[in-house]
Amino acid sequence: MANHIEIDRDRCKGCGLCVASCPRQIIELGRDINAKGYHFAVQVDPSRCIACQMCAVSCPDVAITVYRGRK
Amino acid sequence: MANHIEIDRDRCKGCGLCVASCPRQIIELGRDINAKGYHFAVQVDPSRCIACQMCAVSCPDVAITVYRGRK
Amino acid sequence: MDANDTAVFTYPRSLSRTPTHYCPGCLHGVAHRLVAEAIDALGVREKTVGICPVGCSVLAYKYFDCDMIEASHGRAPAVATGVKRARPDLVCFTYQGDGDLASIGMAEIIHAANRNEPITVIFYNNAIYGMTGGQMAPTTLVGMKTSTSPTGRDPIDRGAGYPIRMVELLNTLEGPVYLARQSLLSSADIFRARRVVQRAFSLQSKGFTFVEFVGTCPTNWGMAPVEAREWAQKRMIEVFPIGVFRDREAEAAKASAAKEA
Amino acid sequence: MDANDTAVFTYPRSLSRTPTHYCPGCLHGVAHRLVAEAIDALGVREKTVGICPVGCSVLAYKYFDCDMIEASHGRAPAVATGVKRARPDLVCFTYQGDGDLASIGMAEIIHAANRNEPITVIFYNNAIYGMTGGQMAPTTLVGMKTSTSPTGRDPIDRGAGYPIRMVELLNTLEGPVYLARQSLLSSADIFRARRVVQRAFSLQSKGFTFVEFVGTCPTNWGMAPVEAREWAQKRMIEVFPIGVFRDREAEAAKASAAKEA
Amino acid sequence: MGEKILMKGSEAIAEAAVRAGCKLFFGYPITPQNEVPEYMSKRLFEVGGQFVQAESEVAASNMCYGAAAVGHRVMTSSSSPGVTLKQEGLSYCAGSELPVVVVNVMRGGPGLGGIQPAQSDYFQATRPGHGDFRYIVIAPATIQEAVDLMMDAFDLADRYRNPVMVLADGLIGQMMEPVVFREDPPKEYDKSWACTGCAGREKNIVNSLYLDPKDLEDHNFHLFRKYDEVEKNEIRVEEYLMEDAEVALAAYGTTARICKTAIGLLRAQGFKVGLVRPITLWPFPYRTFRKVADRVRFVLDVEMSMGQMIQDVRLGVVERCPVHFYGRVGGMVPAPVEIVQQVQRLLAE
Amino acid sequence: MGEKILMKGSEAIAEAAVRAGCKLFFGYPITPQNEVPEYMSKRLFEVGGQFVQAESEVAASNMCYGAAAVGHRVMTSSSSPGVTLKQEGLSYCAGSELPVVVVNVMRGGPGLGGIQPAQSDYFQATRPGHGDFRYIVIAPATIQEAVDLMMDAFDLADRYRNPVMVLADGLIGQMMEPVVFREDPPKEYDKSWACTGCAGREKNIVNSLYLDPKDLEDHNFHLFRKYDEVEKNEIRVEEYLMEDAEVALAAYGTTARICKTAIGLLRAQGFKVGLVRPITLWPFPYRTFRKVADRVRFVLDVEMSMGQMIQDVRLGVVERCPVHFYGRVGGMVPAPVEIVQQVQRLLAE
Amino acid sequence: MQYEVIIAGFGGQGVMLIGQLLANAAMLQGSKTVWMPSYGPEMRGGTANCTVVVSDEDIGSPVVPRPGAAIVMNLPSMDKFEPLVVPGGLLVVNASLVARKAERTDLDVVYVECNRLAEEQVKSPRSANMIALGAYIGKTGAATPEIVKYAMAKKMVGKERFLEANKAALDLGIRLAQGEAG
Amino acid sequence: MQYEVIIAGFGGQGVMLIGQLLANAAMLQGSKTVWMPSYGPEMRGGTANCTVVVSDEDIGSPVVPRPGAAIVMNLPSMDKFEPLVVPGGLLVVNASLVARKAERTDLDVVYVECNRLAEEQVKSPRSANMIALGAYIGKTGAATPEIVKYAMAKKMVGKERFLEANKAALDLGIRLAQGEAG
Ligand SMILES: Cc1ncc(C[n+]2csc(CCOP(=O)(O)OP(=O)(O)O)c2C)c(N)n1
Ligand SMILES: Cc1ncc(C[n+]2csc(CCOP(=O)(O)OP(=O)(O)O)c2C)c(N)n1
Ligand code: SF4
Ligand code: SF4
Ligand code: SF4
Ligand code: SF4
Ligand code: SF4
Ligand code: SF4
Ligand SMILES: [Mg+2]
Ligand SMILES: [Mg+2]
Repeated sequence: MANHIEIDRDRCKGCGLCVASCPRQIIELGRDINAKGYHFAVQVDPSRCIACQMCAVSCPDVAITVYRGRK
Repeated sequence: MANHIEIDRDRCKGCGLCVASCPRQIIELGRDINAKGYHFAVQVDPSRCIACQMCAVSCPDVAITVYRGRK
Repeated sequence: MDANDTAVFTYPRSLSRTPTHYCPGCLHGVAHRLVAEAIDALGVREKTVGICPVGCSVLAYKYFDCDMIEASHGRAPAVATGVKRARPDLVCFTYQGDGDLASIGMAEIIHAANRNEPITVIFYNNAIYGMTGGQMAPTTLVGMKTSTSPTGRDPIDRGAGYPIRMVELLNTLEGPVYLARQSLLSSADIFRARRVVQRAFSLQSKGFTFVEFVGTCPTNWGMAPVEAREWAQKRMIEVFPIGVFRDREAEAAKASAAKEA
Repeated sequence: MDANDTAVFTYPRSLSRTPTHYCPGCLHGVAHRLVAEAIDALGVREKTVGICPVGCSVLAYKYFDCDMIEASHGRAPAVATGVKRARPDLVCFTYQGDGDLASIGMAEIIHAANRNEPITVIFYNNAIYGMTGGQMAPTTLVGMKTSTSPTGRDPIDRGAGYPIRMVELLNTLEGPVYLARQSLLSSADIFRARRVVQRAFSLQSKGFTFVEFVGTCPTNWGMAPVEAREWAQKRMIEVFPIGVFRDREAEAAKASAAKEA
Repeated sequence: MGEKILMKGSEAIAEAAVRAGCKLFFGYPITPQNEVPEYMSKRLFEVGGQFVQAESEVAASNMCYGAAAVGHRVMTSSSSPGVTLKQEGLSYCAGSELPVVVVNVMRGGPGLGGIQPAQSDYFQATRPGHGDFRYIVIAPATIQEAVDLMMDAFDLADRYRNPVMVLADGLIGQMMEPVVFREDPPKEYDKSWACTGCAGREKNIVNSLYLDPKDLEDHNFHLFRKYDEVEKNEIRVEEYLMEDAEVALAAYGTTARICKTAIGLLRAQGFKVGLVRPITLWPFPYRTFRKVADRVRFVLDVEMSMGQMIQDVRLGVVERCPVHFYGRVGGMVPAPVEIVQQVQRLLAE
Repeated sequence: MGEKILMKGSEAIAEAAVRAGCKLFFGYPITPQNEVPEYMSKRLFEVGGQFVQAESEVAASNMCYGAAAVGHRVMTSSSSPGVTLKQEGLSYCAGSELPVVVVNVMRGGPGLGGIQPAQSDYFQATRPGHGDFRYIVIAPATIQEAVDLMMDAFDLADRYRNPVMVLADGLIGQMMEPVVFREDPPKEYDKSWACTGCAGREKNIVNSLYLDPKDLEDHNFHLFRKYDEVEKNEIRVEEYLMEDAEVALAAYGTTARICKTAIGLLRAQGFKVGLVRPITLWPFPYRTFRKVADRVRFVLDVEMSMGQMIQDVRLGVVERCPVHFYGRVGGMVPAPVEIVQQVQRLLAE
Repeated sequence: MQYEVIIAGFGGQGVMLIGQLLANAAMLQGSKTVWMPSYGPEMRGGTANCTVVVSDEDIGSPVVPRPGAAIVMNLPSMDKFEPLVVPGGLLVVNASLVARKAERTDLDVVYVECNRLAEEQVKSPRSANMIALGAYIGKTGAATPEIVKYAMAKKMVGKERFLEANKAALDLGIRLAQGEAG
Repeated sequence: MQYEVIIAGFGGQGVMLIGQLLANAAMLQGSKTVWMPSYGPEMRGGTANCTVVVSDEDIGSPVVPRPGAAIVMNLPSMDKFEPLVVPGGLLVVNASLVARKAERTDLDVVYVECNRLAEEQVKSPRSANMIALGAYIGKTGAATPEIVKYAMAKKMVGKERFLEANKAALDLGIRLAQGEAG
């Protein structure tokens, strides 16, 4: 499949650093809140993801896994 | 009178630093010992003294006073 | 998802799965991950002993998945000295905040560096005492308001001192093998920081290695995490410049290459 | 003697007449005298408070003829901070040995310097713990034998560290106003040192001033006083170079002169 | 008398110091007393004083040493592990006879322990450090008392030229109560011994070193003559509902308040229980306990510790009656009902 | 049994540690125990160990914490003011349950005090620091005993995972006596808790922090159950000529030896005097004193302090007989004849 | 007479503040009072609570394991403090954030949708806490509305525009508690 | 039987050493023994002294305020310790450096010109202390000459050329004390 990320919603604290770090601007803080009460991040348009890991490295809570799709 | 130094024999600890410092080499450690048991320093040839204070500044026990004679 | 997709960024083995108590957006988490990645990269998790400080990272013993020792405030380098003198075969790192390392622990860090203890020191500089609620740190910028510098850190009228640059200070010592400062303030910086931490760990057997991270404390700075990162980029980096200040091995390699040439 | 002869070198007013307990040829005595001369030169004896350390100069409170405080080991700069914060109008100096200032007191000296406390620190570096009988100091030279480095200070195989250069270390801080190192190892050096000490005291109102003296410890070095002086000249000065490392006032004066020109 | 205001314990303590004429504060952050340095960092510059966030507790106590040596009122505050680090500096203050006020807002230990209220520094407060010396130790139970005792602390320190430790706990530090500050101006004390520059007099020396053992022994004797004076003049203790009491609780600080509530509950049930509350922990009111011991069935000592003050209680009671112990530790605060049950159990035995 | 050799106390203590398998020493110079680090700086490298002259006592105690945390036998030594500075680090050792041996060669205080022998650290040895904890405290009276107790100290530390303090004084540190070292190899203890790398097991954590007060309370309870064990198993006390004694002297360490000489003189005059010498100061032999108190006319407690152990003596005796005190301080060592006169005077009263 | 109340909620909900207001009011009306925060680990986030005791007599224990009343501003606080209130005691529940009903039947329970009402009726979302405080004093009379308002005014010097909203919120809470509004 | 001796002199005179030799010898001959130095302020110079106790039984106090004997190698030591020796005790005086005679009449006093004899007779100026030690054991029998020599040999491994001189000095001291030489 294609490049994409997975965000562990329960680890996410909704800090928004991944949002600010994504060069494709395809991460947003969602409307829903997780068990800890945070608006967790979601990847809104995986198709544009380039698997650059910018989001993942900037996440203090190591909530993001990045996958590179097979061409 | 002439340049000369005075050594407070009871302050002197016979360390020899003044001896080593005098450019005219006119200070020696004497044979006698003072109250504390040290061979105190003596100026052996005041007439050659140039009142340069080399001895006095190097004395850790501030045992030396230096006089400049009137010409 | 496709089972054939390769995970190119995954959770490090040496980081435990326990969620941290850090505030949202606090870069302690990033620093932790980088350390864990370095341990993984070198494959030394099972012979690593980490030492955590007193500060927000006091609970780091929960977060690293290797043997951990909780040190008293500021004394982690002394504790690490004890560890490595007893067991030189172990890999040992300390993780310390700026209050811990640069205020109360100043003597310990300088002397461990001077003895060239073979340890890796990870120094998280957020210019404030996070854990105790935002008091002034030795690295607090001039003019920065904290709960004990309510009018802004004032070195002139209140004698509150200037931000202390630890890497530069340690760089006057003969001991250390590796001294670097890196920022955690953007993804690009973090990629660089990753290499720096790994370099530090890989040189540990040669002696004292030290990495300062310029981080943030969104909570006590009273800023949102993204804002904190930007503020730090604008204000902290000019006071705490980034770079590898010393790499004795690289210098030696260069020197011997030059000789051969 | 002739009553008309002028005494060109006399006993300083600020030094008490009590003979010291120092060993013959120990340069603590010279350092004391220089401090007393500086106090005399500035005419501040009656508003000076001196702080002595724990070390051979622990009894310095007997030797200076001004108000004196005996500090705990290494903490004289903190004590001086207390003094000057309470009474900024007083002149305050600390007198410290290398074990006191550079080992146990490392944090205190660095932070006092960084806060730019308006004090004058006189640092007597004899590369050894004199008072306790000749143990290794932070300033002990590599290879130098002491009672706790019986095979010579060995930074490589025994991790005993390298001589720490305090002036250079403090010179990385923004705070200090004046930083200098001078030798007491010859009369010419002492004449120079006299000027340096006076300069330090005269700049005290501007902030932190620091003078390191390269001295001796004939007793624990196992040398005659003259020999000790020569040895130090040969061996210590290359490790502890002489000079005025910082003089903020002179720099400022130069800068404004340059501007005017 | 001033206005009544609602204040947090830590801030009230700080303000009381300022009103007692203390213009110098040297401290290092530690929970649960951060409000003291924070308050001082604002307040002292307003009154022309100085606040220094020291590099460590060790430095802070030595800064106090310096400021006290020049004759100024000075204080520091900390919490348990930080106080341990101050012990060497404070021992110098005692040895050099310098007045310093130290606030210890205790938390649980040992080691890093926790940050919740505790009373497990009783030993290090009443039997401190190396060498023979004492702090005067006072233990407030309310914010108003903390304020009053702070102001007294400076007087005691100056009068006896000795460190005074105000032993509080996290609860006293963190809670708010209405307080009124005394308006009397700070008393003046002779400080001709201070190092203020030797203009017009012989030089002064502040020192704790006595190389000749005979001199040091004499100095120790001198200190203990002074301590005898303190013991004679300064013991403070509250006896609460002790007139008819058949059981005495022994407790200080916050724990004493909890005991009072427990006593209310017990008396409502018809049990005649009272409280002996040492206000000065050193000097300790041994005599009060001795006197009480003859009248009660037993003493129940209640502490937020594994049992520290109880040693002094026992030394006072000397088995004139049984002394029992009830302690919660590590930040656990005993509930009144626990004490009630404890008393009931002991009475039933 | 090895050869008998004449050794200085400090050096014998150091050598005993080496023979007990201690390969790590972290210390900072201070009179009168400099021979300990000096000896170790030579000796430890011979046996493949490590000696570090720490930058301070604070650092030294934390280096011990680190070495103990990885499961190695480790020691430090100092004298009174230096021990005060070690208290925070040692409190962490106790909180984290780390075995460390600490030698305190006491000198007079407070503050810088002097460098002559004293026993005025009894309080800070038996009631140390912040939080509720104890050191096991042992007090040798001869060099041979110092050697034996040093070797035991490492076993006690390992067995109970707790710091052990060897409380000596300048005399024990400086004098020479013949000693024989035991030849039995160091015992092995389970150290599976140590931080040695987590190969093949879950990670280990060495820690004294418990943020939840209930956890910290449980930890304290755990520590005190351990201390109860120590009190049950490890009390050591010498009763010297107590069978027929009408007067008991109470003293430890050097002072106890001086008392023995005094007892010889007194017995020569027909006075039936004996000695109770606590060897462990914590746990303290309260029971022995209680038992003795019923048989003697009085107890005379003799210390090189203003009276510290006497509190424990009183807690043991609980007024079953009078407890008197004779103390010299600041480095003054009582002469046997002073004690003789004291006893005679008290008997005449 | 002695009133004890535990006030609990998320960090930002202003529970500490209304506790202090209550204590201040109590002081101003001549009662004895204690405000006691729970202070958590030295780090941020999570829940916060404080205890306020108001009494005619000197107050002994500032710690009240079983208070006469609780104001719970969120679900975790409800879970934690509902069981602790003394039988017959009062429970003020912020129904905006606490979805469930009280399990105990021996309590006087007042449900107030503090957040919704603050937003909709008071037009001041941050005044939710004041509505809860109003409900508490309306029910108990631990302090009079006038004195609480006076205490508010003293505390909020410089923030007068919030003051009016807060007063309105307080009144609303009182009315709700007294069954006059909904 | 218990022997106590205080040995005192200048720093460099080797008084500590002969004390240790005596204690070593005592140990080797099976006696109990204690050697105790006086350690001065943490600094150099001045006088030094040590106490040695040799006994058949366990030794109590290592501090002996009034010893059975004293060896005084210089005048300050003579001044200090002459008054302290018990009546009937022994005083060994280094007459080379102590110009005066003992004031007490209740002591057994032996004057030995240790420095002169060491230089002139033993041809080893540094052996003056051994002459004094010889005089002491010659008088008291606290240790036998053979054992002291054996202790010397053990202590001076590597310095054999001094050993012979020291032995000779010891013997000389013994003979002098026993009145056989002078
Ligand atoms: C001896 C001692 N002093 C003070 C404290 C209180 N304390 C805990 S953390 C801390 C400072 C933390 O600041 P920093 O090291 O910068 O770490 P951060 O929380 O910012 O990561 C202090 C002063 C303590 N626990 N022990
Ligand atoms: C807390 C403490 N630690 C150790 C000592 C012992 N001590 C006394 S002086 C000294 C070192 C002195 O060396 P230095 O400062 O170099 O002074 P010097 O004697 O060489 O002039 C030490 C370690 C002490 N008195 N207090
Ligand atoms: S991997 Fe890169 S592109 Fe994909 S979501 Fe993360 S930051 Fe954006
Ligand atoms: S950076 Fe991590 S914690 Fe922050 S919002 Fe993104 S996924 Fe969540
Ligand atoms: S003044 Fe100069 S010339 Fe005269 S004695 Fe001194 S050093 Fe020599
Ligand atoms: S320098 Fe001074 S002490 Fe030394 S020999 Fe000369 S006069 Fe004497
Ligand atoms: S207080 Fe600051 S440093 Fe601590 S966890 Fe929160 S953001 Fe991070
Ligand atoms: S020991 Fe050394 S430093 Fe001390 S007085 Fe003697 S020579 Fe000077
Ligand atoms: Mg920080
Ligand atoms: Mg030195």
